[in-house]
Amino acid sequence: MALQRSGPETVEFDVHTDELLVNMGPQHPSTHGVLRVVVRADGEVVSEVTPQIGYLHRCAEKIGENVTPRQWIPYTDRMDYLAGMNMNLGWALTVEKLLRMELPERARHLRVLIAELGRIASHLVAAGTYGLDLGSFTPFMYCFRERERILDLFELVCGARLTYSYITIGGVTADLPPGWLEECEAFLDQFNPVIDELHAMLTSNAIFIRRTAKIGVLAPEVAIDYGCTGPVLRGSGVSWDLRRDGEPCYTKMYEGYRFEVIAQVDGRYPQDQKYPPVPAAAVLGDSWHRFYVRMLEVVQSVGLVRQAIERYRRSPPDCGEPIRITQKLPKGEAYLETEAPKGQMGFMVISDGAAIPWRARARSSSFCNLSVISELCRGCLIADVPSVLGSLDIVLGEIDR
Amino acid sequence: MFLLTEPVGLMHYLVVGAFLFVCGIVCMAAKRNAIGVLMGIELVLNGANLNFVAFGSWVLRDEGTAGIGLDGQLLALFVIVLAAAEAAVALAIALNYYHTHSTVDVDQGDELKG
Amino acid sequence: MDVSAILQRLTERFGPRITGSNLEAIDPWIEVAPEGLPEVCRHLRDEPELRFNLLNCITGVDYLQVDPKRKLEFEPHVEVIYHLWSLVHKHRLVLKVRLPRWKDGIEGRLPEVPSVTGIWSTANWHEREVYDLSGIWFAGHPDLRRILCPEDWVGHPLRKDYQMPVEYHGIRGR
Amino acid sequence: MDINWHSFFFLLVALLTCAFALAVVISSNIVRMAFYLVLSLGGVAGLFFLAGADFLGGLQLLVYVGGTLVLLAFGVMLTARAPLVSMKTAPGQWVLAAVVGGCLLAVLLQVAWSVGQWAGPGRPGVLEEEAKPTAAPLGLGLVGVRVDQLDVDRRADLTEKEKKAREAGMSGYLVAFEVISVHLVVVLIGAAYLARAKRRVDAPLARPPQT
Amino acid sequence: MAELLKSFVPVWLAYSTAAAVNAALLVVLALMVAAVCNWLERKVAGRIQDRLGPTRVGGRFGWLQSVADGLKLLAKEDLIPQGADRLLFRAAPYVSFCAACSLYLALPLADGWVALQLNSAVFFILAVAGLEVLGVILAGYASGSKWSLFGAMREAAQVVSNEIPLALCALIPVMIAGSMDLVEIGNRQEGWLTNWLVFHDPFTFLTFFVYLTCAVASVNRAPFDLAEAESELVAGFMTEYSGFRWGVFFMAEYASMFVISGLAAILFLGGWNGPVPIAQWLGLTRDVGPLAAWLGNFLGMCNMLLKCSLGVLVMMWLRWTLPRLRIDQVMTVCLRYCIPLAAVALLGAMWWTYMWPGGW
Repeated sequence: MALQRSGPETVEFDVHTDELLVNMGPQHPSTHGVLRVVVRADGEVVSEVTPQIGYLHRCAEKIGENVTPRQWIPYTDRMDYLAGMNMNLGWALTVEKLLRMELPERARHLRVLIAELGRIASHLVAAGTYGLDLGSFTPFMYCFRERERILDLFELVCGARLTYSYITIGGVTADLPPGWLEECEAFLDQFNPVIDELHAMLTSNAIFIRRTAKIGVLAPEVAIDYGCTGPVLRGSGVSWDLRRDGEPCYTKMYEGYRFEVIAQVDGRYPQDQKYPPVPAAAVLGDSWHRFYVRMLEVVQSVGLVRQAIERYRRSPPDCGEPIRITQKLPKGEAYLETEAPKGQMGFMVISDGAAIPWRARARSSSFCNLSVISELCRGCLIADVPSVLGSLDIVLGEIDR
Repeated sequence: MFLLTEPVGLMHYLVVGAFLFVCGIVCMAAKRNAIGVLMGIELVLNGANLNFVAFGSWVLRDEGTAGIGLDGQLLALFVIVLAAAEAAVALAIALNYYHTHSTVDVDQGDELKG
Repeated sequence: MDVSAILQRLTERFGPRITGSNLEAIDPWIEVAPEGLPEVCRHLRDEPELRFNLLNCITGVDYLQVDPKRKLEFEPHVEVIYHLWSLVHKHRLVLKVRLPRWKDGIEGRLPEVPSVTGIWSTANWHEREVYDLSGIWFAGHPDLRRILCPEDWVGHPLRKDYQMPVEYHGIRGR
Repeated sequence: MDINWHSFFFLLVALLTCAFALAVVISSNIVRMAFYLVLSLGGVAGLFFLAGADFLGGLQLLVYVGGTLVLLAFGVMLTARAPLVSMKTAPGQWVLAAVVGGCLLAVLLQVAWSVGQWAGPGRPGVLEEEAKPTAAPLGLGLVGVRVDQLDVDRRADLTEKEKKAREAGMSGYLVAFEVISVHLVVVLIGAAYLARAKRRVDAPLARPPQT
Repeated sequence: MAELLKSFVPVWLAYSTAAAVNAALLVVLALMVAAVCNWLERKVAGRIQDRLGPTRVGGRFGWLQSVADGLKLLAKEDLIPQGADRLLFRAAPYVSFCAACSLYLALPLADGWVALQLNSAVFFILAVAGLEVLGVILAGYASGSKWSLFGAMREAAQVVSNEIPLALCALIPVMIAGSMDLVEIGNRQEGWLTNWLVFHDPFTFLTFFVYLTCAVASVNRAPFDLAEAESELVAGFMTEYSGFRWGVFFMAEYASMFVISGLAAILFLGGWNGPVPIAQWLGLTRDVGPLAAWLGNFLGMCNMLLKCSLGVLVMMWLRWTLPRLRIDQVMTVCLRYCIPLAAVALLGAMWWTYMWPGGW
């Protein structure tokens, strides 16, 4: 029976072999956490992929209705545990939007500095684990060596390496320790050669290109339709970045910073002259492009951190003072989306005048990015499923909340 | 004629060859699984091969008596190569039989029955 | 194009089905009647000047005052909030749908809203989550089943009057 | 009473081969049959080595056990769904097969014993003698030059008819060799056509949303 | 050995113990190779990944690491899954290990230093290397889990289809040297570097690299290690194995990796003849005397071991830098690139030896 499908090319199944239901179960080396992907495969060819989530659901939103906003900050850390700082930033900005608070200039620059460092750390994990999914172990080691250095810097700032709860409503828990900025600059100076190593090892590696080019191709309209955001959306050529196009109270943080949105607009990436060119086999919107967008964003974040350090030094010493834990919230609603490393992370707080919010809602970027996988993996091979899953860069803590 | 002390003669090889041959026949006759029948054929072919090599072997006979010399091994070589080809075609047929009847049981292939 | 202009266009076109709005709130929102939701959403997405092609998030909020000490500002009801963005015109909109807590007053029957999966595919998972946690039935959803809680979970956790089950498969709840 | 090592190893390997051949017949689980068949044919390869045919032993291992039986293992894997793995044959058929097999075996053994020439013991000091390499003569035999039969030609008492037959047979197995290669190509194509697997065309792009 | 024992032990016991000891020596050689390779792999991986590798176990360089691994594997409980076919599940690793170990039967380490000087040694090694696949297929099928079935199917398809180009590439040095006996091929490449078959003519140079690719694929290493692709198939056909049985599979893999690179060393890189004929200069050749011949052979063995470990190092280096290929890409590499290249090289080498028989 010939399996007809919408595309002009048909896949001709002459030999009827019975379908195999394979569980890339919650416990699997390449599902980036507790995700069960039920793969209906016919031999090696995958006919249907359905992700099952909910294994890491800790009802953070129900708890949000029983604790004050500052007490909920540690819960936002555990959502996208690879970029805890960006999650805190999102929730803090949302509540500040409700309180209509204005932050001093130094606090703003400090937050940009910390958020961009968090983005670098998260993209390093994404690049490293993507190399692992395709079988090369060494890039993973290089990426994690660099990530360790960033975690050391964060440890100096707030004492924790993964669950920081550093950025709170009204500013940050404590200002930067003395000598921290010099150490941060030392890290940034030795960082760029590592990126070139990664490019040599992965981006322009013939086998890597053959394993990622033209696999999991996501058309821009389908990406928007499924609500994909962040590198997944920009990988499909849609030039949309909240740091430039977001809401005023978020884009105010990035005022005066020079950066471009990394997306292939009419065949060209903004600063692709220094980096390996796009290979011929790569089609816009495939796994390779998503990976390439993340690699360029890391370099851009390094630039942003340098600008933030220099502005932080020039700004007056006051870096904002966190609100009291039991401060009453004004009646009303506020919803704000910020550009987290994995995509747009939205937070919503509804309060009826009490100190404890009536409803705290978190909209996760990986939640939508993951929902597109059943669309991408139809008709690919078993070995491509981890390749596509790795390129979407999902974190289950964020999806299940 | 206790074998351990005497050098191996042609007759011993023929006994083993015959035993393999018979095992093959019984396997083909008794097995209900199509692939089982194929295995029977392999055994039969190997029994025949053994006899070819035995007759052609310079080890198994003292000088005088005539033997088929290297021809035995050449024929065995041809048998092995052809057995590979035959197994390929037989397996293809078995697979198609499996796909049409969704079973490998030879007894159920009786469409032509009156 | 700010929310008041959009509100004016919508009331002109849909009249009675736009049942209210609040432009002074931090995020100004427009309230839509449940039955008119699909047409409004399709219009919002396809209209060249509006082009709301990104549905950010669907949230279910349960307004029921369970704390006896606090006084009652609002009569108990359930709200579904849609956040829409347009990548083309870079403007934002919040839609609200107001529903009774239980369908025509009978305890246990979930309030109904027509599903928008046909318009934005991202609604598929969001609506399943709102159904799973807040207990709102989305009519016309391709396969509406629980997404975060286990299939055989009883009750909808984010409802204000939700009681944790005493035990679940031998695990003590309370 | 010194043991003749050659016959000791022959006995060991022969017993192994026959035991596993019998196991193939007896066991009902198709996967176990495949495993026993592998061991049995490995034993046959050992017998070839012992009979002085070392090239043929290697060939048996490479082509037969390494190729054909892997093919058979594939066949087993593709078709062995749960109920079909072990199919019992009716006891009646077993008895019938055993009787037929027994008579055939008796006839063959009787023939093996009866012919005087075959019954004699083999070459006594086979161990000490230098093993004659068989790869080169076999190869040349295939191409047509019968290196191993040069001394036969020089024998004086050849009759005229025999001499003419030898000239005719000089081409050795060259013709058979060519026929077999063509035959193999034909079989290859036939088998591939019969069991035509599915062809996968490039996965189509993700479909646009239903607007 | 047998004559020595014959004096004070009945004859048949003498011969059987001699045979047993020789067999044991062979297996010990295979195990030693597996142990050293295991330690080497960890050290090389460490160096490539900018870290130290094992340093604590047994002295500064952690050279007792493989012993520690062995003990750990022995201590681990090797369970048999409920759905598995018990007999085949137990037998599979040993089929694979015996095939890998019997490869050492025909591999010469120096001129004449070989367990069994087979006339068709190359043919024997290729044949037995093909048998390892059966162990893997049995393991994959007997474990009863879907992942191992995938792994076994992939491995079987890959290794069986890689035997063709491997045999074609091994055919060319055999054709040039005129014999399948490895000792003869090795001796033919005596003297300077230029006598090595790899520099014999441009076609053999090409064949060497095609051979390396197919060897890496047939031994299931580096970019072609589909069978136990941990990121897709959890652990391929070894998913259900743990403890000692898992160790046996790994020993089989390392042992066959060493032999395949040994074969490459002898066929193309002159086996036990060093780039510069030091043995001839120092007069350590056979005709000088038994001790000199022994020393010459010892030098030769060191050369051979160096080249084999060089081959093993290249395979490890590939493994820790390159990502993994997909199964259909591996098959295209083998069927669409390796076989035509090997065929062209065979024709070229034939034409070359016909035009200049004595070598250019």
